[in-house]
Amino acid sequence: METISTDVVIIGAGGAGLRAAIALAETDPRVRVALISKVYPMRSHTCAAEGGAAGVIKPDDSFDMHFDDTVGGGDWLSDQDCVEYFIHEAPKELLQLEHWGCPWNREADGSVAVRPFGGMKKKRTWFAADKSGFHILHTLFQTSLQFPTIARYDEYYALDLLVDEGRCQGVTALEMRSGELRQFHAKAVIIAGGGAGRMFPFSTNGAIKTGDGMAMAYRAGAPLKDMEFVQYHPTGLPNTGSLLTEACRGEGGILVNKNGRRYLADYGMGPETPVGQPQLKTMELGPRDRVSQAYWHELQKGNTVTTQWGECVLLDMRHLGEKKINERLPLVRELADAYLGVDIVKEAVPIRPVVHYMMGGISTNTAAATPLPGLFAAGECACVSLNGANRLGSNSLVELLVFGRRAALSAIEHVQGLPAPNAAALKVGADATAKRIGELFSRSDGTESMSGLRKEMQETMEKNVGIYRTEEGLQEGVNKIHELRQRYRRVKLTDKSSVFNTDLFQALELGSMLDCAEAVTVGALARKESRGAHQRLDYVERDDKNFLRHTMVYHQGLDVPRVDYLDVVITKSPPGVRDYSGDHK
Amino acid sequence: MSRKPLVRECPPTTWYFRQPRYLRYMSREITSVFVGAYCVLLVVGLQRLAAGPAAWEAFLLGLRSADSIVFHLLALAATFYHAATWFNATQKAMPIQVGEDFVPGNIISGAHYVAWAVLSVVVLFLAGVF
Amino acid sequence: MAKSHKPVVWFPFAAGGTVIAFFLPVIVVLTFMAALGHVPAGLGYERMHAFAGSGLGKLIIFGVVALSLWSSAHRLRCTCYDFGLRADTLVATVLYIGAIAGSILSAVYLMKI
Amino acid sequence: MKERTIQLEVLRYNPDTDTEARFQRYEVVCQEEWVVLDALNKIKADIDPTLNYRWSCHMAVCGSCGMMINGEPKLSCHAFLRDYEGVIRVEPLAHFPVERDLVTAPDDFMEKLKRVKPYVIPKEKKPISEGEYKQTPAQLMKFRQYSMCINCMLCYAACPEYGLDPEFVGPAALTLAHRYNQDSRDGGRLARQEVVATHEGVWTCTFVGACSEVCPAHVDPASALQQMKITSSIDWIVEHLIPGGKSARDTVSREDAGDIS
Ligand SMILES: Cc1cc2nc3c(=O)[nH]c(=O)nc-3n(C[C@H](O)[C@H](O)[C@H](O)COP(=O)(O)OP(=O)(O)OC[C@H]3O[C@@H](n4cnc5c(N)ncnc54)[C@H](O)[C@@H]3O)c2cc1C
Ligand code: SF4
Ligand code: F3S
Ligand code: FES
Repeated sequence: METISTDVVIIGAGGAGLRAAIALAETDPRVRVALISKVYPMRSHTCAAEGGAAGVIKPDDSFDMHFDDTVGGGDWLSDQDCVEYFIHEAPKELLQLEHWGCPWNREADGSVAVRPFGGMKKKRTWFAADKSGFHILHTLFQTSLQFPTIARYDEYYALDLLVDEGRCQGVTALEMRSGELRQFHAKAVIIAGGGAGRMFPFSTNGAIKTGDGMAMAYRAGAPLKDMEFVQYHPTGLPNTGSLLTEACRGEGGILVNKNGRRYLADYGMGPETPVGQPQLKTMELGPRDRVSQAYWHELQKGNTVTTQWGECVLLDMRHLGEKKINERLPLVRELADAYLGVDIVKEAVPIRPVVHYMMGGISTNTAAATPLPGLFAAGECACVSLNGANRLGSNSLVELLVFGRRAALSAIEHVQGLPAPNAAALKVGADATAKRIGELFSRSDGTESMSGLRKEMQETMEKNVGIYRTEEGLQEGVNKIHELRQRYRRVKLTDKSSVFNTDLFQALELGSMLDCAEAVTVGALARKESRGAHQRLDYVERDDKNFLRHTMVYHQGLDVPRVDYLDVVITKSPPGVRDYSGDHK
Repeated sequence: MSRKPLVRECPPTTWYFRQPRYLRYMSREITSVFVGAYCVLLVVGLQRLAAGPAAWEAFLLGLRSADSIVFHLLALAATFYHAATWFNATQKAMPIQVGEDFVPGNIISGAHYVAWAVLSVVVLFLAGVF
Repeated sequence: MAKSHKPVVWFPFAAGGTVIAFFLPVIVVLTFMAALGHVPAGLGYERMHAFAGSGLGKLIIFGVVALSLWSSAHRLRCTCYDFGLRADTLVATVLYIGAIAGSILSAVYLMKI
Repeated sequence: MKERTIQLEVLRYNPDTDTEARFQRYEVVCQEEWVVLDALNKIKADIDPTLNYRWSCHMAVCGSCGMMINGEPKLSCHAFLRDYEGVIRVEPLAHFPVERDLVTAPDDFMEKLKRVKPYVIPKEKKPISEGEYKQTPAQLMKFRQYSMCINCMLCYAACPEYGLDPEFVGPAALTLAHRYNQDSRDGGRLARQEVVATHEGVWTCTFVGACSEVCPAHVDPASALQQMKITSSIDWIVEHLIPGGKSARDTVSREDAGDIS
């Protein structure tokens, strides 16, 4: 097995991974960086983000307001020291991107333009039409090309972390095109592997979002935090799950039920605002958890529109007019037209909530460090506790930048003075990986079909861990996922070739998703309250006495994981009422 | 390593049969043969003109053959096709931005067509066609 | 990779392409009329001679002929390559020399008028 | 939902077992509004797990899923079954080596992207603390179209000149150079000319225009390349025909190139 020695390994070349790589290269050109990704960097799912990235820049805005919006939006489950650090770094990072060439939309005077976004009190979302994530990703990728110390390993599938003397010191990875296993030895590892939305059947997430990074850290002993908080985005296309960005509503789109009623007014987000004059933090600009939950209630009441793709509500943008739509929401128009055959200029689009984002992830502190020394994490795979129980739209893209960079700085600090890894000791771990893969290939008693298991997992997650949850359903979910994890040991590989074997990768991804799914279900069952994106029909109130705490889930091999808790850091904003009734009252 | 990438060559002499758009491209390029040949005819014409009235008249008379008519038809098609493709391309080579927006391509090309028509009429007029 | 001197040949190609597009169709129409036996009045010896005899006329005629020749020679060179003829230097030399020769001849004839 | 049975003929190649490629026919029950990628996913899940191809976003933005569909370069997530009749033939992107089945090796393209220096080489440096570079909407529009490239490589599969001469830097990479050249914050054009104004650069392009016709992101590389031919020609004239032009140019371009690091 070939060994690649380097200083810092980054797993994942999406927004978070690339930002970390650039920060490493800029800060210390002597540090060698290995950037591993299972897809070419520009294919990473950051490219799908549409709406924009939040950072205080305009004179009428303030850090305090961004702080309050984020903490309240997260239903007080955010660590406030982390939020504090984040809001101050956010504008710097967005400006840095501007200096690197990101084509942000502009005001007439040449300054950057901002748009309103759900749950935000002020306009502070920087945007590049409705391809913000795409432009961020490509700007970062292209910028990274000028640094010779960043060695890229594109289409390498990372498998297991290598740990010696209690420190994370590397990772094993398969070169996808040759099928050869490699070991990377380093002094620090940063995981930036992205989310895990593919656990669910209906998701805005790309095929690559299978929680590998989370599972990798989890198996190596680092806890997963707050995994039960899964964000549903209220406006997905009902057939493909493609996202229609929140900017649709930010620009003035409205949500109506089959009777033409703007039903959000009935769920604590009213009173109605005039059509075409969106007001911040109310009605259509309420937070995602609340807006998605309102759909569920409408469904129960029979107020949804029945379409060939299932029960929907309508997103109406006709009043915005063709010019504004083309200028600000061209992608949305194209998507709705191509995949659904609806021209948003002329018709309201049927939509429904769709799994979008994982608030939870690898537990990290504000320095992006995990409890496992030498292991850092950033981006959607990490839970630095910025987003709490519900992420506000447009905070995530900035999180990638802020904590991607932070992870890099922490890693540099960590590697100072560390001796070179003990190759012999790490090889023991690498051999274990080799054995695991070898066993998968040579397994002759495989009985479980990979796509069959995947389907059962996705159905379980949708049925039992959806927008609203119950004890009964969650218990069923926990049992089922546990069973699937046992059955996964007998998963059968049909394709035994070495070259670009996607059957193999899908099987490995399924393993990651099952690990994550177990953490989600177990965490959700244990949290007997309703908070943010975690809503229980049997515990409808928020319970700050018992659950103003982070869920920490620890991997226990094939057994049911261990659940523990960690206190939330509260500095200046005690838990309060989330108010989305605008200025009315 | 069992990598053994398969290289599927682009056939150097027959590639243009692969897609209709390649045939369209090749026909555009082929116009150069007729344009070139016609230019040779023009050079010959100049030589005749320089040689005096008799030579010139003989030259004009010489144009009146079946071959010449066929050749003219081809040259006519080639030059028209060339002109159309050329004008359509101008919007690509020289986009014009006014304020934020770009002038729509068909306006740029359209303007070329109009100028072309005017110019042609002027030439015809000067040549005494009407 | 050194910077290419292609502009030397490309610039006149582009200029020629424009000239061809604007002027050649109508000129072809004129000689076509002659071919059909309807010689336009302007193509009579007197008027042609007068036109080609004037300074401006010489310039126009030379410009049209030389640029069109060059443009079609250059395009033909690319077309040969596209057809699979890989002796590009040879093809280019022959064609460009041909175009230059044609242009020189036109100049010589024009001087005689 | 309306269903429809379609026939897909997919090029298969496994370097472990095959010496040449072959076509394999699949019959798939599809829904009317599906794209070719959905059909492939169905084959992979239910019929033949050994079929290999790349995809991720299913919304025409990640650029992974380019293939030849009935001989035309297409994103398979944006190739609607409703637009096809009869047997649909699916092959890997033309002009790239085939690693396996529909998976090609994009190494050459990745190397070329890097070669054109696709990043801002600032005209004037300024620290983050001084805020953003001002850029008017008009200045933004000047390059925005060229920044839309999703690196799907369809244009490379469409461009015959790239197929005939793999040294050609090609439409997307050159267009990216143009994107930065046109950006009001950038001063690196002359540094990029070292790649753009070469034989392998814009001068291999014969303006076939296929690149722009197949581009799913409406980037219009053909236009960018034509514009760069014109500026490169003007550069050449300045360098060679105007006294003192060359030396002036050289100093500027050296400064530009040295500015990065
Ligand atoms: C449709 C959509 C729209 C969104 N819109 C917005 C928005 O408007 N504003 C906002 O703030 N947020 C938005 N988000 C959320 C945000 O885009 C994501 O949270 C963010 O992009 C995640 O970035 P990342 O760098 O963590 O991961 P990704 O960009 O997903 O990258 C993950 C990387 O990890 C690599 N990787 C994963 N597993 C492995 C492995 N086993 N081996 C090697 N490499 C691996 C992948 O190859 C990839 O490079 C949106 C999300 C979606 C899905
Ligand atoms: S220019 Fe268009 S076709 Fe070419 S890679 Fe970019 S997006 Fe794809
Ligand atoms: S198809 Fe090729 S030849 Fe030029 S115009 Fe496009 S790059
Ligand atoms: S799957 Fe992303 S472009 Fe088709």
